[in-house]
Amino acid sequence: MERKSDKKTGFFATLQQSPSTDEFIKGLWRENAVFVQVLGMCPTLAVTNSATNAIAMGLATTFVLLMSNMLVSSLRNFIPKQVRIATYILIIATFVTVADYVIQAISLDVHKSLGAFIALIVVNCLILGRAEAFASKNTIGKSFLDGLGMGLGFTFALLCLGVVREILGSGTLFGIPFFPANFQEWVIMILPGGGFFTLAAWLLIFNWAKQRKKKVVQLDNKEIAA
Amino acid sequence: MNADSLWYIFINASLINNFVLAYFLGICPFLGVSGKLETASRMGGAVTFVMLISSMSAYGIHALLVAIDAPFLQLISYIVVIASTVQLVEMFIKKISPALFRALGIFLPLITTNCAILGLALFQTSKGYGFVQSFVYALGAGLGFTLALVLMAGLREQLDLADVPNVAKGTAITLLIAGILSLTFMGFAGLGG
Amino acid sequence: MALSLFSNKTFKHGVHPPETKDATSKMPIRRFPFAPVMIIPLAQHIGAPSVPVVKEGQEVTRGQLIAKATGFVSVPMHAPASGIIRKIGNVPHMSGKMVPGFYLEPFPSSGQEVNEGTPVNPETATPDEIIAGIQNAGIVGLGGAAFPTHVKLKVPEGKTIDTLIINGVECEPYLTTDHRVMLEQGPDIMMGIKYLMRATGAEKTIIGIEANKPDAAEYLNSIIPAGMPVSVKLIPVKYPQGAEKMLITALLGREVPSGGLPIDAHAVVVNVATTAEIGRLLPHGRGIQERVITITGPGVKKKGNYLIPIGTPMRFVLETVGVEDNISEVFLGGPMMGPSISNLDIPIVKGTSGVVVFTDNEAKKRKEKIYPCIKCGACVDACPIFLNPSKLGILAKAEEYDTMVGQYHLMDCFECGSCTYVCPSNIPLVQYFRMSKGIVRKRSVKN
Amino acid sequence: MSSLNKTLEIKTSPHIARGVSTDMIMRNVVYALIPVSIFAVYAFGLSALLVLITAVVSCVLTEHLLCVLTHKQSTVGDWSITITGLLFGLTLPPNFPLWMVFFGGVIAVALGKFIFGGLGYNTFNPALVGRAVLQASFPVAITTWHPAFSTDRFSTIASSTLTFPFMEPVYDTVSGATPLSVMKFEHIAAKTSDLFMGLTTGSSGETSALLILLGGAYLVYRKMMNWRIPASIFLSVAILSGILHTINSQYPAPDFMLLSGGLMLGAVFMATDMVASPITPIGVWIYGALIGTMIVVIRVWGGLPEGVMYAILFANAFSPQIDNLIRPRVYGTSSRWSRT
Amino acid sequence: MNQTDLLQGQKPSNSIHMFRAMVGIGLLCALLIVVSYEYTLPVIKHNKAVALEKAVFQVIPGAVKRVTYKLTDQNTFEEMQGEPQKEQVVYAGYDANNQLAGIAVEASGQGFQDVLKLLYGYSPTDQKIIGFYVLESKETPGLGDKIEKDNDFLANFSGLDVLLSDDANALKNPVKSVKHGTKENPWEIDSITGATISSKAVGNIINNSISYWAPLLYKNISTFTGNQVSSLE
Amino acid sequence: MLILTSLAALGGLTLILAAMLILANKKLHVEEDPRIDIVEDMLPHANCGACGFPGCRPFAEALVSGNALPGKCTVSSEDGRVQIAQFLGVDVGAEEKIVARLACAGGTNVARNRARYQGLQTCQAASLVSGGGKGCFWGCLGLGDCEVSCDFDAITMNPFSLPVVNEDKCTACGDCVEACPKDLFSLQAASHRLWVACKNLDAGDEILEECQVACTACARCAMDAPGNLITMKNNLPVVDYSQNHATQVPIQRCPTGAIVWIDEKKGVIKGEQSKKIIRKGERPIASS
Ligand SMILES: Cc1cc2nc3c(=O)[nH]c(=O)nc-3n(C[C@H](O)[C@H](O)[C@H](O)COP(=O)(O)O)c2cc1C
Ligand SMILES: Cc1cc2nc3c(=O)[nH]c(=O)nc-3n(C[C@H](O)[C@H](O)[C@H](O)COP(=O)(O)O)c2cc1C
Ligand SMILES: Cc1cc2nc3c(=O)[nH]c(=O)nc-3n(C[C@H](O)[C@H](O)[C@H](O)COP(=O)(O)O)c2cc1C
Ligand SMILES: Cc1cc2nc3c(=O)[nH]c(=O)nc-3n(C[C@H](O)[C@H](O)[C@H](O)CO)c2cc1C
Ligand code: SF4
Ligand code: SF4
Ligand code: SF4
Ligand code: SF4
Ligand code: FES
Repeated sequence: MERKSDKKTGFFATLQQSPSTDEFIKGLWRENAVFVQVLGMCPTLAVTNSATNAIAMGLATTFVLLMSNMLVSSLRNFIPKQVRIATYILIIATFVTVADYVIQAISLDVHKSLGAFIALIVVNCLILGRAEAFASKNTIGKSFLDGLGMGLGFTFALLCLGVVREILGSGTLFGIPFFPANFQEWVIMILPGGGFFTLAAWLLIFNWAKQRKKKVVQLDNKEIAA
Repeated sequence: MNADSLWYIFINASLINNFVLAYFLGICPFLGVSGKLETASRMGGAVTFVMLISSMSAYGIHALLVAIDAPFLQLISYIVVIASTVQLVEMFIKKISPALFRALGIFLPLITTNCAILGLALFQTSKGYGFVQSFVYALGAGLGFTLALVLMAGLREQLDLADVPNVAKGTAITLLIAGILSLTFMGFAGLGG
Repeated sequence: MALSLFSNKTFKHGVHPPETKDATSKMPIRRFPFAPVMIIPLAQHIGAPSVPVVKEGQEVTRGQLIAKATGFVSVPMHAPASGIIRKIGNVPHMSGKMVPGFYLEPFPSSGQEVNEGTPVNPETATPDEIIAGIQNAGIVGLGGAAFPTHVKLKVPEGKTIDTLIINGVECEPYLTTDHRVMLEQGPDIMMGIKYLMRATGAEKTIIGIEANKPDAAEYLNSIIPAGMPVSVKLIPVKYPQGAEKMLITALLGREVPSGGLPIDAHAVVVNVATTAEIGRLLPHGRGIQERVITITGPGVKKKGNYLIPIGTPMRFVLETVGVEDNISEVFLGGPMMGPSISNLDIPIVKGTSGVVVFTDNEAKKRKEKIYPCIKCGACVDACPIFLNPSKLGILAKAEEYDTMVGQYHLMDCFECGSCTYVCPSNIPLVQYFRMSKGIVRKRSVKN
Repeated sequence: MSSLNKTLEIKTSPHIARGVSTDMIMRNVVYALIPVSIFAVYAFGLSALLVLITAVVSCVLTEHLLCVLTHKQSTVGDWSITITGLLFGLTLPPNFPLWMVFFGGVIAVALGKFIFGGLGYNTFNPALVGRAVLQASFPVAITTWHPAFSTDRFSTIASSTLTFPFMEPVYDTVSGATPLSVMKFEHIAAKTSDLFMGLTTGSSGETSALLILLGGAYLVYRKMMNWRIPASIFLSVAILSGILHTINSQYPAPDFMLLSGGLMLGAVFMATDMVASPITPIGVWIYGALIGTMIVVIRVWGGLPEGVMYAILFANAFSPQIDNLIRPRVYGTSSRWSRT
Repeated sequence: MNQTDLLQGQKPSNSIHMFRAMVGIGLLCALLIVVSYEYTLPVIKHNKAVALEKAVFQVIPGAVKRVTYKLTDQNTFEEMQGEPQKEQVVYAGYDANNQLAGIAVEASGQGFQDVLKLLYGYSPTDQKIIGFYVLESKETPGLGDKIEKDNDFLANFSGLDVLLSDDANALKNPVKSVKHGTKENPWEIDSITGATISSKAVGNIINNSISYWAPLLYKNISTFTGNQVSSLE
Repeated sequence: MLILTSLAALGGLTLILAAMLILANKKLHVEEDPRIDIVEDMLPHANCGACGFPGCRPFAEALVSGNALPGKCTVSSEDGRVQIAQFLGVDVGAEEKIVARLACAGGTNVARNRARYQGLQTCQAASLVSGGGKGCFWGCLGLGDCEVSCDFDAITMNPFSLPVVNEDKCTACGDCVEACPKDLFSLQAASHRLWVACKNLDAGDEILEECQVACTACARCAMDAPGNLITMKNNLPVVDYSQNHATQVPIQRCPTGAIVWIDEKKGVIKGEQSKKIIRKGERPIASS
């Protein structure tokens, strides 16, 4: 039995109904790597002490994700199951190395502040996870969209953290002062503890919103039943 | 104390700059496997073990790469060697102890693709540690990881029986505890300095 | 004199609630009248219920056998009064269940004299004869557990008993039954000890008495027959000293193994009232038909120690002694372990050692607000078994029964209530444990 | 006889209780803290008073609001939050900006207690969680000390105290140095009698060892505190620093170690927070020894002059493990480890 | 759905396929990496050189040109090209007149949180430290990182006395950090309040490093000054 | 040159590793029937034990080894069972629909308490305190242990604190049977529609004082029932479900409505002569 009220309307809903755009949209929000799947936590926490770092890291990850997704997808029939993980890692590591050099060429400063975490994109569970769960089973086109969506979703999540941590921790946003001169920075925000707390706070907010939504839906159902 | 002394390397890797709590390395297994003490301690052991193995492998590979003057292959060869070694270990465990294998479940392959393992290899290289130093560094990092994991597991087991508000259940509360633990470990700063 | 009896040894942990025994400890034992209808459940002991040997409408005389034992772990029932068996059917029981039993209507003029049976000679009887005699007399533990005494006395193959411990501790607040029995039935106790030592082959007997009853200790010490290896020991006042495990530890310094019985520590523990009853009934071959009970508590008008026929309904007991208007709670036994009863049709049974009546005032004084466990450790410091009641309570709330049993020794808890008594957060720990044990037993039966 | 027809109440045994309740214990801890608080105000003046009031108010208010928000009955009545507030205030520098105090109070309750499920479930000492967050957030403010017994302490308020919310505090007076930082950086020990009487500078509540010990003694006497915890902390600190001091007199002596910094307040009032400490007697000794050892290690070799807070938090994190590993031998069983 | 469908993919594939896949992909990856390395290398080298130069010029006021020297086994210095691998190097800075303006030395040691990496400029002629730059630091932001930003602190290094003893084998007065506001001698470093530990660490690192280098550099001063002409174009 | 060395290095590396992995794969491979995983995936993952195995995985193992039939899993949907059966190529093994039934009708509007229970609000705990204080010693305490125990939300407490089983949701896992300290639940074939909703073992009208819907052992149902369909045992009627029991005759003369007909659609039907219950509120606790 299908209820009319289940049908969603609006822009996003239209997008969702087309299968290929859904591959893209889902990563942004519904299956967001950080907030929903809790993957790729290390870079999420480590490099988000400024918004700039967050974006740089997010884009680098998106690049690697996109490229490896496409390569894995195109080679998917060539790779036997037993060596699947090993080869995926090879592929990912390659693109990370490439990204590493590219970033060095663009800006040493950014490279320095991201530190080892560029190299560590290799082991971001998100990338291997997508290669394994999606790209190895889907066409190149779909894998491209999936990678793009997931990557941008990841970037968005990093930005969420980076903005909060930079504003409170350094009193700036993208390096530009955000507060009057003698603002007291919350140093904790750029320390490791602050990373944990900020992410936890975001999760709390999302959980709370989700629970509220559930309640509202339940209320709706009750009304329908009445 | 000398920054290169073994004792300092050990303390630094395990407490002061704990891999999970200060460097944010290996957060995924930290969040995933810290629910039960039993699994956590075994996972800690497994990670320490893999760290030692990969530290040794990385040391060897690094020497090789320096010899053939191909530093750009560092990342890819580290990760491949580590991944394969871990996969070997995984198969080995599956063979000798299916129970252990089942307990660690999907996390054994995750260890391979774990930031802490690769991070260790990269750091030891960039710090220019020798063989013994690398070994001690890996040991410290592994034990520090285990300590964080075990502490977290104890706290989470206790919280399983507590009235944690619904919104905070799951990852959120784990992260909050990790944050507090991370603040706590700041007390070790400067030890041996 | 008293000092020489005093021993400083005791068990570890435990609590010391206010003794509140003064109201009745000086009151001599007095006889009780017969109730118009007596209610006699067939299961007044642990083990198989006895089966009736009389019919509805049959006339019985006091002390006559009315139900016989079924097997070894069972005891017979004797008529507590001369009268007519009105009905054999379901009777209320303090467990809250309806159980098979008799309704006996005493003759209005029923006398107090009792049928005699085959006497057991204390000097010549073999252990088996004594054990059979005790079973025939329908004697069960009068200390509260109501376990058939003869079963305890039967030493299994390969085990030995070296010490007979007579439990005159009476550690529960309010109760003075054993105290009065010791003061008034000294010769019976000595006679009982004689029987018990013969039956068990124990080399010596220790009468354990808490330091708040020096008069009883002095008196018993003074009447020990020459040549009998009996000693009296006064031990510090502490609850639950009367529990047999604790008493064995206090007196002998031994521990009863977990899951084991006192006999595994080469001891047997018998309550003084049980001992007195044995000493009184066996020489005449009689059956037990009455027992000494302390009726007390703020809600009772004529507090005292009474000799009450078994089967007397609680309603009649309370009518006879008179109660205040604002009674709120009646429990059988002491306030630490005694079960509440839900209605007054429940009768006095062999295991009833006291009736305590509380009024609304006590209920009001009790703090009912339950806080979460603050891990203060008071319960850990109180538990004589060295359990962790705090953790057990938290686990029980989360229904982690397997962990409770497997890692926290739930089954070793003997429900003494010390933990609940001290808990500042008012957590009903013992209730949790009883409930959990019930569930665990049910599950293990099922598997 | 009508009273015999009354509906009886039935409840499980025991039918009597010791009569000490949780709120009563908590209230008595507050009593024990009052002399310490009064001395803090006496030594540091109006600023300290404001800090204490703000601390208590922020904690109580947060707890109440959180209960209201989550549709629970307010738990302010059990007094535990008052202790948290008071202790939190007592661990702060007397001239600490009030907005930071308020911020820390909210954190202490929300993050240290409420999120874990409230009273009885907080795995870390809430007051110290609050302080640790402040120390990491505002390290300068929390290590800037106001000298004790300044002459104008009852007439003026330190300029930093009234800093506008979210702004950086400005310090006017010459800041004092705590005996510990003087020790750490200049290797000069303060006079033992001064430390004992509280004539030094430091956090509001930590200076008078005498009053803290009196408060603790009162609680031990009322059996509302586990004396083993301070005992084992004192013992381990004394032994360890004694050994170090004999080896090398550069290291501080035991009496200085015991009486300086937050050790007294921490050992007597904060490590003893029963919720976050182990429950078994042996476990408690180990817990205390862990705290004591860590305090000495941090003070002697660490980068920071003081380590009581970190030591207690670290031991808090350990206490579930201690309880797991240390279990008293159950009566009638032969081994500590026997599991049926 | 039937059994064979589902069980597909569970079948073990043969070894040749696995070899083919792994080695093939390995080669492909190597190719990719090498190509991108080759393409980016010049840019990165240039970036690094610029960054190093910037740092060197910052610690040696007035310098416009940098020459890298490595320490030889005979405790002498010789000019080197390319990137240092294992060698111990110093960077000599020359001013617009091609005069030796100072020598930049890297030093590292334990800070508050982790290893501190510094670059400082040493003038062998004046026997002074003339500049200071933090290459790498994990010190607490807001506290420890003041060693990079605090002007009062940085002012210490625009003329920190590192006079050699008379036999030129050791420092006359060891470099030392003292509490803020108590600096009395030109070889003392005035610490930062609230970051005493980091300040002390800087002092220690510099002291250890300069005690090692100053005698060497001083003795070989001619190598550096003598070079002036040769490296001129 | 650079390209050559690196190709050789990485190629060699991967070659060696591939060799190692392949060798290990052969040597260390653990044989496990891959179908177990697939079947486990098809099960509902409720791990309820209704199938008689400790959880879904052991059941999957049993299914694959042929030691059980898919129908044993009462939780999965018909489609799911068929899917598994097809996959394994076996019979579904139809099971008769079984549900939990409650042998008590003594809600708070008809049955009363003798004493006021205080303490943990669970039936298990209350039953240990003098039986829980309910007037009828056998009856439901109404604290809802069964409701809590049911993982499938099949039990709800009605306004009179009496559990009501939703037969559609009930999977016959038996948790409630285990949970009830008064043993009031039993698993019955859903086709058992003639039902004695009382466990009181006393005979006579006295019990009506405590509960108005109690069975008084008047035996009218046994008399009216065809043949020996119903016999009186221990003062209670017992229906012999092995006989054809599709008759509403026996319930008609029950004076209290203790024996009922549970209709598939209309729910509980009481006999014509049973006393009507009008009270909508709670029956006051006994006192006079
Ligand atoms: C907590 C607890 C307290 C007890 N207190 C007493 C007591 O005070 N006096 C007593 O005779 N028995 C007491 N008992 C019962 C004894 O353990 C033991 O069963 C009894 O002394 C054996 O004698 P009996 O079988 O003759 O009654 C207590 C039991 C428990 C579990
Ligand atoms: C430093 C120190 C202080 C003590 N203070 C107390 C105290 O204040 N109160 C107390 O009851 N016992 C105190 N004791 C312990 C007692 O001497 C005795 O061992 C204890 O009360 C027995 O406890 P238990 O009955 O719980 O085993 C202290 C022991 C030490 C070593
Ligand atoms: C969270 C935190 C971070 C700190 N980070 C540093 C640091 O990076 N560098 C440092 O020298 N001291 C650091 N400290 C140490 C304190 O500020 C220390 O008290 C100070 O260095 C010594 O005090 P003084 O300089 O006022 O004498 C830190 C302290 C805390 C609490
Ligand atoms: C002796 C004692 C010490 C306490 N110390 C603290 C403390 O340091 N911090 C705190 O927040 N609460 C403390 N409490 C109060 C209480 O345990 C605390 O509010 C709970 O941790 C909140 O759940 C203490 C209580 C007692 C009895
Ligand atoms: S009731 Fe059980 S747990 Fe509580 S004190 Fe007694 S034996 Fe220990
Ligand atoms: S006495 Fe009560 S509050 Fe204290 S630890 Fe035990 S259960 Fe918890
Ligand atoms: S568990 Fe039993 S007693 Fe409790 S509510 Fe359910 S049916 Fe009634
Ligand atoms: S608990 Fe009872 S009602 Fe619920 S599904 Fe299981 S058998 Fe059915
Ligand atoms: S991102 Fe680091 S372990 Fe997952």
